[in-house]
Amino acid sequence: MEKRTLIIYTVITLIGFIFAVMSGYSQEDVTNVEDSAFEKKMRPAVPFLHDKHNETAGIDECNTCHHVYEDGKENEDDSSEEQECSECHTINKGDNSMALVKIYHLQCKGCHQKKKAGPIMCSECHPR
Amino acid sequence: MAMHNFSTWDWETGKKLVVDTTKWKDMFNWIEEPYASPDGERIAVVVKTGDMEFSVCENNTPWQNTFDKIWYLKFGSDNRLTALVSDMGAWTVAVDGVAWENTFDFVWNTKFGADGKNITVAAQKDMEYFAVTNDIPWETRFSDLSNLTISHDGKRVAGVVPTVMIKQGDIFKFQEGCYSAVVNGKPWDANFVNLWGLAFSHDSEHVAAEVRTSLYDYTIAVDGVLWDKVYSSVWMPQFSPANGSVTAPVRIAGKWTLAQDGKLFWDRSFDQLWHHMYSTDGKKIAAIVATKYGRWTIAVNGIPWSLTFGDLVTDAVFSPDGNRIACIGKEDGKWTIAVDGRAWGEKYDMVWQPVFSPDSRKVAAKVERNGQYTTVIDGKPLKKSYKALWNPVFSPDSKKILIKGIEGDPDGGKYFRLVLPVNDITG
Amino acid sequence: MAEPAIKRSDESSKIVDEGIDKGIARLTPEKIEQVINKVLAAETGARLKTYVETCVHCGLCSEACHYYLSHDNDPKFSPAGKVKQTIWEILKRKGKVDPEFIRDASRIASTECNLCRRCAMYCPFGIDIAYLMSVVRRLCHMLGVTQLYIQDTAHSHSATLNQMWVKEDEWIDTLFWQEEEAQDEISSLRIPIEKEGSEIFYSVIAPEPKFRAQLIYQAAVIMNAAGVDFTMPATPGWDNSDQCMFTGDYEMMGRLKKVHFETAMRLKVKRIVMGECGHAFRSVYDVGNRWLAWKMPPIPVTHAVEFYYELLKQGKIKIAKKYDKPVTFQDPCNIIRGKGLHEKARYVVDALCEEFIEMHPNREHNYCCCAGGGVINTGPQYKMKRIKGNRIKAEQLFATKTRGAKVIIAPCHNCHGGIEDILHHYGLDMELHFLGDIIYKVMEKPV
Amino acid sequence: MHDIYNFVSGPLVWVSFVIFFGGSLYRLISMAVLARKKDVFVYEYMSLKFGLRSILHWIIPFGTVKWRKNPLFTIVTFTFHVCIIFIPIFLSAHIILWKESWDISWWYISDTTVDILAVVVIASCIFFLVRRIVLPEVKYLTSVSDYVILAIVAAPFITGFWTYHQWAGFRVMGIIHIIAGEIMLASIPFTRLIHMIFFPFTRGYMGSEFGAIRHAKDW
Repeated sequence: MEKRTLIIYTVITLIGFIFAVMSGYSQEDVTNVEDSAFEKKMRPAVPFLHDKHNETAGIDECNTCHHVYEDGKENEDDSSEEQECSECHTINKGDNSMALVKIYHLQCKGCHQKKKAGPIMCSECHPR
Repeated sequence: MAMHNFSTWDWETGKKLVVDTTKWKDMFNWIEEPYASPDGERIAVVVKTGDMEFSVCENNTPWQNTFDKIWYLKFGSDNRLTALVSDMGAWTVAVDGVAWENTFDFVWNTKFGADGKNITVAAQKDMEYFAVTNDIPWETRFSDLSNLTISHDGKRVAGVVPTVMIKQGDIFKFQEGCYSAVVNGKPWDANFVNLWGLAFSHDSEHVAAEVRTSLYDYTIAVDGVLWDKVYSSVWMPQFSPANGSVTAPVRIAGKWTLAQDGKLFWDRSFDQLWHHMYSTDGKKIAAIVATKYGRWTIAVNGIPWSLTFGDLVTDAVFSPDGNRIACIGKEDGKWTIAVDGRAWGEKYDMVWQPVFSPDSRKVAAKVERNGQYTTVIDGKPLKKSYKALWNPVFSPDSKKILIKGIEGDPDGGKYFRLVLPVNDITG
Repeated sequence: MAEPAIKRSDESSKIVDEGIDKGIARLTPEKIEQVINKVLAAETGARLKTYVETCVHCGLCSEACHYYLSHDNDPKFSPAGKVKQTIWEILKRKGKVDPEFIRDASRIASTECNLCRRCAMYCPFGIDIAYLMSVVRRLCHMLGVTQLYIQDTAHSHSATLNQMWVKEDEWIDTLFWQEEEAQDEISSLRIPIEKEGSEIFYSVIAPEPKFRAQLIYQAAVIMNAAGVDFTMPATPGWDNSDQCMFTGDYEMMGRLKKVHFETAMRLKVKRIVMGECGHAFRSVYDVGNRWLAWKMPPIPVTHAVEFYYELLKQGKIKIAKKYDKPVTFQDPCNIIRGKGLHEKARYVVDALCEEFIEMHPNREHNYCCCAGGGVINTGPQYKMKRIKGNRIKAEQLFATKTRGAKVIIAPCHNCHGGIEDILHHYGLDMELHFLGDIIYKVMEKPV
Repeated sequence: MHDIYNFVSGPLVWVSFVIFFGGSLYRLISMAVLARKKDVFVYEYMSLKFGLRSILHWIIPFGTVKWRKNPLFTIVTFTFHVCIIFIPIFLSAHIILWKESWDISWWYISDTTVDILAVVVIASCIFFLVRRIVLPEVKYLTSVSDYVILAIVAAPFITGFWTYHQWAGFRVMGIIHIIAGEIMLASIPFTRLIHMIFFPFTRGYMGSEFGAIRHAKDW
């Protein structure tokens, strides 16, 4: 690699870093809604500031979102934050990934709709 | 109807050889198509007897007179034979070989009264047009004559003539009405844009016609007097034999129905309605109708048969007692006869107008299949077929039928007159 | 943005036509509105509506039209352009148009469209622009606005049941005359008149006895040589032509077709064979019969081209020596787009002629002669209009001539009229013949 | 925003589908009834075989003389028409909405492909627009309504493209996109966009007359 190229890469990385820091997001809080079941992403993953979101939405209990259902009934004493959604919401073979997309959408968008708060349109969550 | 008296014909059962037409070939080198007389006793044909010299050979004998042109052989119902003949360019009518005294520049369209006594032709002389009945020309002449029509008794003759001179291309004058009907040489007082189908009343006194009074208004005129209604089109009118009223198919809002004296007569309309006809007593009217687009049948007093044909229906005829109707129907290119709403099972390449027996119980028709002709009675065919055949005639007692035909092989070319008991055929 | 629909054309005012001028003079806006709305309500329906609403104004039909191509792609002459200037506007204004509008509409529908139906093959939706133009003609007829010459033929049709004021005796006399003439050549020749039960009723258009009697002569020679059992009637009904179909006088059109077919029924023939005429075929095959509720012709109709094909294929006519000049073939709209006779026509041409050179485009895509659809019948005033309106035909013929063709065969009377004028005006030195002319020339004749 | 979004993506969708399907059905049935009454020929001469034969030739690119004579137009119009039908149906973003609401879904095209196709559609619309302005024979036939119709068709694609790329004001544009789609759908039965519904019938009828009666090709 040529020197000049190296310099340019370094500068770009630095600027990017500074920008990230200045944006006010704490490093460890910046996360995306990910699920290993999404082999190929149709849209970019949804950036999700976990703590900030819960703070704004006033969510205290983990299982408000990370729910656990047993025999079709919600177990209100348990929560599932260690699991990926797709572990329970299994996708049948042959089904397209819309089924999994749907449960994610219902989880986020559904709640936003209910509370009349938060993003509900495609590009509000899936950034370019 | 005052028909000729056919009870005087030979109704003896049997087969009679009238003439071996193959002999004609030895006699003449020009032989046209033959015509048989109604009683079947004679068969006539135009032949060439010399260079530009024609005659008519009846049975085995040519007429004594020859002409430089002969055409339109026609037998009257009284079995007299007429022909239109020209001698040195002068045209006239020859009846049984004898030419009328008057000659013309042209004659055509021979017509007979029902009894055959009165013979009328259209004639032109010095570019003037008129009719001639029994060698007596009309005194009045016209610049044209069409739609020659004669009354049942043959005594009165009507036609359509121009009554106002118009230059070709004067479309506006034409639209003012330059035509009228003429009866025995006397035109109606009124002029019309057009006139077509003329009909005489049964007493021969009155004439009705389809007329167009502008480019758009069609109606019926009776003795020159218009119905007070106009239609977008009309077809030929008919007089009722019962009360002298006039009926005609009329087109209203794209559909056809029957009107009487300018008022609606049938309460339903059809995609087409034409050739209506009365039973002898005038109580029934039948017409050829299309009940829907492309489906043809007969309607009696406005009620159509359930049987319909796709190609056409034609040549409808009432039985003498007025209770039955027969017609020709064609479906998918094949022809048949239908009687009272039921079709004969067999189909043919061609059929001729069916004939009822005088007692109205039987129907016979000439039919063609593979170039051979035969007669079918009530759906049952004669065993023999012919290479030429004429319409059958029932005997006055309806028990026998007269067949006139030229046989093919093995008797090739022999013209026979056959009288058969009807039961022999119908079983 | 949008072009005004009505541009007063000075073209129509240049042509003096008494039929139009007097017709227009008798109109009032009230009468126009009343007649138009009455006719549209009574006689038009789903087709008119669907066609007008489906047209997406794409202009793809333009290059189908010989008028458009011949007028340097002037959009006023495009098929949809003509619809825009007439029926769209009439519908948009609900019939509230003035007499001058009707003058233009009549000019467009009757002298700038041959109803050739080529555009139906260029419109992706298959919109029947010929039908729309026919509706305009029908409206003009109902308003009493028709070109004098064609109206006169319509009157002739009504008075004599033929197109040319031929009287009953004149018709028969012509047959006698042609028979006599032909007997000088073939002594046994006969034109059988009123021969009931014949196989074939040979029907012609009135211009044949009037102006082109030799065609009857030739047909008689062909019929006799082929041993065909035919007849011709001595009554009205012998004429198969129908200008009333083109003026929009449908009631009269129906009457003419009724007489024609009933003559065939009366003569007990198996079928009608007709001479080399296009428009008459259209009128007996799928227009006139329909008005009468006959779904198909009640007695089958065979066009001359198809008939010649049969005679040659069955060996009923033998060719003595093939025609040696290189020929090309004009596909007439009404029997090609109207009956698909193009391959049979080529079979006939190949059987008769040494060398055949196609013109391009051809078959269904051939350009109209610009005389058909009643246009030539509108009269001599419109002759230059026809000639200028078909420069493309002259170019097409010229290109064919360059490739060697010396003779044009056109089995249609209108094609003859139109092409004759074009050949003359554009100085194309080519011969023009009917198929019958060629057959007559090259066939083996009896003595 | 929630209320507006919910309104345009809820009741308005229903309304537009009802107008589209109901309207199209109404137009078809009323035309069929009118034809039965006034244009009996359409029924009498319609032939399934020849109707389909003609339709087939016309829906295949370069299947007709006309298509072959105007290759550019043919390519554009076919791509355009295929795209405007396929994109809305096989776009994943649309399908997920179906999935969420009705739990139904089907095969979809990748967003990248759609992105390209949307550009094609928009370019086609520009092509049609330019054609209307530049070509005299098209300009002559063009009225204001033709531009409006073109705009109606182009709008959902432009707005969709905009929203997808999240350009300025994409939230509002998203709403507009939904409304634009609904307008397009709803206007099909009542504008010349009805050609989509009537095409099989007009072409089929002409194909039948040409094929079954006149024994000729109409392409």
